[in-house]
Amino acid sequence: MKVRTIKYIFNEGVKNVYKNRLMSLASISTITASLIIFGIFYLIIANINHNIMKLKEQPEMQVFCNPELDDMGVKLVQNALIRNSNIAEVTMVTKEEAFEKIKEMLDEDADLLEGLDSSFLPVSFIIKLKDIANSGEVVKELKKINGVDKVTYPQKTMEIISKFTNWIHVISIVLTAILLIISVFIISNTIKLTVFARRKEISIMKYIGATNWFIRWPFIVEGILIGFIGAAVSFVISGFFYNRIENRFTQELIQAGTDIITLLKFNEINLPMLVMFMFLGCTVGAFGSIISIRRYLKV
Amino acid sequence: MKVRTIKYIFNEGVKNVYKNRLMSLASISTITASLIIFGIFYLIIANINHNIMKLKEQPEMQVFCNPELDDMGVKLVQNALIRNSNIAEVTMVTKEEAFEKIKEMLDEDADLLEGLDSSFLPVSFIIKLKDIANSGEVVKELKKINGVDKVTYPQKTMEIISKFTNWIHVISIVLTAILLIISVFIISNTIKLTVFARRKEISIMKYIGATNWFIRWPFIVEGILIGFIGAAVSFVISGFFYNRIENRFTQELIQAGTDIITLLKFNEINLPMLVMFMFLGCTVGAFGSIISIRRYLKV
Amino acid sequence: MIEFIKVKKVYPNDVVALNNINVKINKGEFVFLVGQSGSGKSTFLKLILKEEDPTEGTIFVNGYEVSAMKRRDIPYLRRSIGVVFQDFRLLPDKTVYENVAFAMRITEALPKEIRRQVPMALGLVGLSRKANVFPNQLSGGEQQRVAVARAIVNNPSILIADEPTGNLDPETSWEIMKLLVDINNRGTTVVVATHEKSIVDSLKKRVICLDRGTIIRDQQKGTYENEGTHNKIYI
Amino acid sequence: MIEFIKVKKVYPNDVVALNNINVKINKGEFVFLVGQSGSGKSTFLKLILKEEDPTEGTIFVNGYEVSAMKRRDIPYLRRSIGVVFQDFRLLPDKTVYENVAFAMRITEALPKEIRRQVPMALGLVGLSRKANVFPNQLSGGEQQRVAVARAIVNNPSILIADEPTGNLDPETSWEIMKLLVDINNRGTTVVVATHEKSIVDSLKKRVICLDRGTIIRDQQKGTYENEGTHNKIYI
Ligand SMILES: Nc1ncnc2c1ncn2[C@@H]1O[C@H](COP(=O)(O)OP(=O)(O)OP(=O)(O)O)[C@@H](O)[C@H]1O
Ligand SMILES: Nc1ncnc2c1ncn2[C@@H]1O[C@H](COP(=O)(O)OP(=O)(O)OP(=O)(O)O)[C@@H](O)[C@H]1O
Ligand SMILES: [Mg+2]
Ligand SMILES: [Mg+2]
Repeated sequence: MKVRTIKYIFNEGVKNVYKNRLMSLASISTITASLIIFGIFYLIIANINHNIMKLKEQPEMQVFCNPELDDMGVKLVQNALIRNSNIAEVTMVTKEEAFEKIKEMLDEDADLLEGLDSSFLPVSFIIKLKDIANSGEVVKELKKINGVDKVTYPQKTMEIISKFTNWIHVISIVLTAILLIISVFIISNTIKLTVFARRKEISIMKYIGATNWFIRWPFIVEGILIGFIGAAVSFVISGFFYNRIENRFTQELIQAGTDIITLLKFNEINLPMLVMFMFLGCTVGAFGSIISIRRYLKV
Repeated sequence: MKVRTIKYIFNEGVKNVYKNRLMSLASISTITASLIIFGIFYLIIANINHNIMKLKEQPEMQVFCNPELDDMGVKLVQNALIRNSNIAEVTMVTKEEAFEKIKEMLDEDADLLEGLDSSFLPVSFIIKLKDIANSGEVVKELKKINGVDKVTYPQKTMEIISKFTNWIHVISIVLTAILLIISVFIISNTIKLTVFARRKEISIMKYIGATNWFIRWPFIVEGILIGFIGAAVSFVISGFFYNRIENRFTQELIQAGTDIITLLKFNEINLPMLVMFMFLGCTVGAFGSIISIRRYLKV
Repeated sequence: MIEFIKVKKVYPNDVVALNNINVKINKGEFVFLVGQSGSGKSTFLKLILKEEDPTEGTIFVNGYEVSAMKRRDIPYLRRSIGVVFQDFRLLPDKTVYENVAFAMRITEALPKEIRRQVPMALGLVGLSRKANVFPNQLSGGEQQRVAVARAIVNNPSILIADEPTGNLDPETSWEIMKLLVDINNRGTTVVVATHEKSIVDSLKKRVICLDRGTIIRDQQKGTYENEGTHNKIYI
Repeated sequence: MIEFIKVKKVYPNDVVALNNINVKINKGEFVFLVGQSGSGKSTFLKLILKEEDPTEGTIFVNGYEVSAMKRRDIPYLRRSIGVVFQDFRLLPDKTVYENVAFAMRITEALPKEIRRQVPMALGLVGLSRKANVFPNQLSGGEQQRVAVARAIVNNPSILIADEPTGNLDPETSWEIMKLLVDINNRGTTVVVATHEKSIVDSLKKRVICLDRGTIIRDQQKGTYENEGTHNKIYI
């Protein structure tokens, strides 16, 4: 193919978007709409996953040292914990702190403890795991450490959270896949209809002696351009609204004084989103054109 | 309009779906696809709301009676609680149960309690609210009851959950609205393209002397039929897959031995969904046709 | 009755298709509209149908003031006029029978009437055997004849034919023209834009000749070309 | 060179459009294809272009065995043939200039060539002034002439014209026919399906007459209708 033909084809594709602007507008806006849906899903799922990751770090294990263990021994246990690769965070609870806690628990009946001091209580460590999925294992390991008396942990809760996050993972992957397929489907359907509306022109070109590729290329350029515009528009719209929502929501959360839930910033996730949008818009635009044209080229 | 014309118009509309089957298929499947997306959202949101409702019932208040209150007094307090319209559930904690609890809390140090019996502890009631939003109020009311010593409740948690559920509510309404708008948009875009592909026929009819309504009606019938089929197909597909997923998920949850999360059965939510699908499919089909045709009737 | 008073038609791209057209075609007349390619014949006919609106001037058709009528009334104007369009304008999704029947359906004609009239009209143009095929399965001339059948099926009070024999052999052309004359004899006003010199010359009907948008000749019992005399008759 | 050997064409709905056609058209010949409406002229031309495939028989065009050629080669066959389609087949989104230029663009012609050839072709059919308008802004005859311009612009080795003057006045028709004769004189094989009796009669070229799908006459220096002699010449 000669350079002048490539130029011509490129020009044609771009011009056609304008010439058939009614259809182009319909396609672009359909692509935009389906990518926005996809984007909404994607953003929700990204945030859910983000918060799930945090949730996974929440439940704590408590490692109790032998009450008779001396400071040296405690230090050794602490070091062992810190070195453990499954553990994200280690916080020490001294004998005194433990005593205060019990006092608090007894509330008005704290006078029961009168005359006692903290020495009968053990030093303990509150531990956050990196991934609660292997909590069972970790417990076994920790119990083997010299000077460790017992390990308490909310087994049930951990199992549930673990299961739960797995499920959310699976669901989010499945949903993303479904949404992807449906978006591709809607976009290619739209392209199919726009090609259909021009089936006669395609056959005329064929009757005059144009090769299939000579006819196809401008449509492909057009498809990519339409897909590109649709992707860009939906990216901008999604980003704009996500930012506003994220701001508002974060503010509310700060007011409520909680950090259980936090939202991702748009710029933490916009790259993969942009890539996906562009991929969906342009690829489906291009291949949708190629496939839709096929049947009308057989003349 | 004469009966024979109505018959003719109806026939035309139905026949056209078949005659333009390539386009009809594209429209139907686009409608199906967008309604499925809408359905996915709707089902997810319905389930989240359902679980949120359950979550709202979770946090408990504890109402402590005066330790010296006699059985009669306790009974009166209990009655007052049960009669309170904001309260969903009342569970009594006897002195003995409270004593056991404290023992458990002290764990290995329970020997501290030796020589004591439960009489120094108060009878208390664990209370679940119908709506945690008005927990503040309820606390005030409860404190006024004769014989009530104090009321404890996780104020912070309740406020957060309340805020949180409100947010989820707002988000789900906004999302549903957005999805609705986008679905309507995609569907009407598709209808627009199919009408566009037949613009020449519309103008021919007009040149021969057909009135606008004579031309419009078959398109409207066609639009409704296509919308109806799309709605029906998407309803069946959504229902089928939802049932499967719901079964599987429920099983998992049972295995995990938790009832924190439960899924709605499809038949608990299928009616509003069907209504919405049909409304979206048929109405948008019909009005999409009317609006898209307009510009081609001006000849 | 068709009347053009000081009609001018300028297309959006500044092409003056008709200029200062004053002409009156009485009920029951048979008129040939002749002139070179691009002289404005089709535009003249489009104005009658309100397919285009005049830039200036007034047009009366069947008592309607076409240039000022309500959009709502256009379909009723068009129904009273049978038209053979230069580009046929058949509905591609309908069979030949249904294409012709469609002109009656829009008037909410009785099914009995339709079943009587449509086969008759197809018979008149010699297409009875093609009733159930689609336009794209017809030859050029056959499509043109379907257009003729559709134009006459409603017994319109005015019949407009734009080049109705352009795709027909002389013999079939003659038959179609005779058909138009027959219809005219039964009282229908007929206006035919045509290039068929031999037919125009032998039928000796009124001839209006357009040249670059103006009427250069309007002759009773006229011929295709101006006769030797060079006596151009202007109205 | 075009050759039909025992060609039969039956359309899917069992219409026999052509039957037992044996004919050879040599390089440089000028052939009129005549016959009643629906006699199979367009079908004959469509077979040459491989727009339709024959049901039986073999067709050779420019050395290709059309009936057995690869799909891939069809565009190259079609480029070597200039065609005026009965229904024009202009691209509605392109201007007159671009419609004509398109036939050259597909051959990846030099821009210089295009800028030279296209205006020339448009000049030959008398449409230089309409170069920048769109087909729907043209009169019927103007559209037809654009189709002619597009057919000749590539200097094809074969020129096929299906009713190229159906929408033209006699004068313009003559000019177009003369143009085709000119092109033929420069070596191009020309096949014209037409109903223009007067033109066929005066040009005295080879005439092939079809009747209901069979060749009933193939005459050198023939006329539109069989002459008084009734000596039908079959090949
Ligand atoms: N829609 C349009 N927009 C712009 N110009 C137009 C349009 N339709 C026709 N014209 C121009 O107006 C002039 C008259 O066109 P018209 O179709 O009336 O000619 P005509 O006499 O019917 O010719 P023919 O015999 O070739 O059909 C021509 O020059 C044509 O190019
Ligand atoms: N695609 C098709 N499907 C079925 N029948 C067809 C098709 N095309 C043409 N025919 C039929 O085949 C016959 C020959 O058609 P063709 O177009 O070759 O005639 P023609 O000689 O060109 O006529 P005209 O002068 O009217 O253009 C006609 O009876 C026509 O109805
Ligand atoms: Mg015209
Ligand atoms: Mg033909």
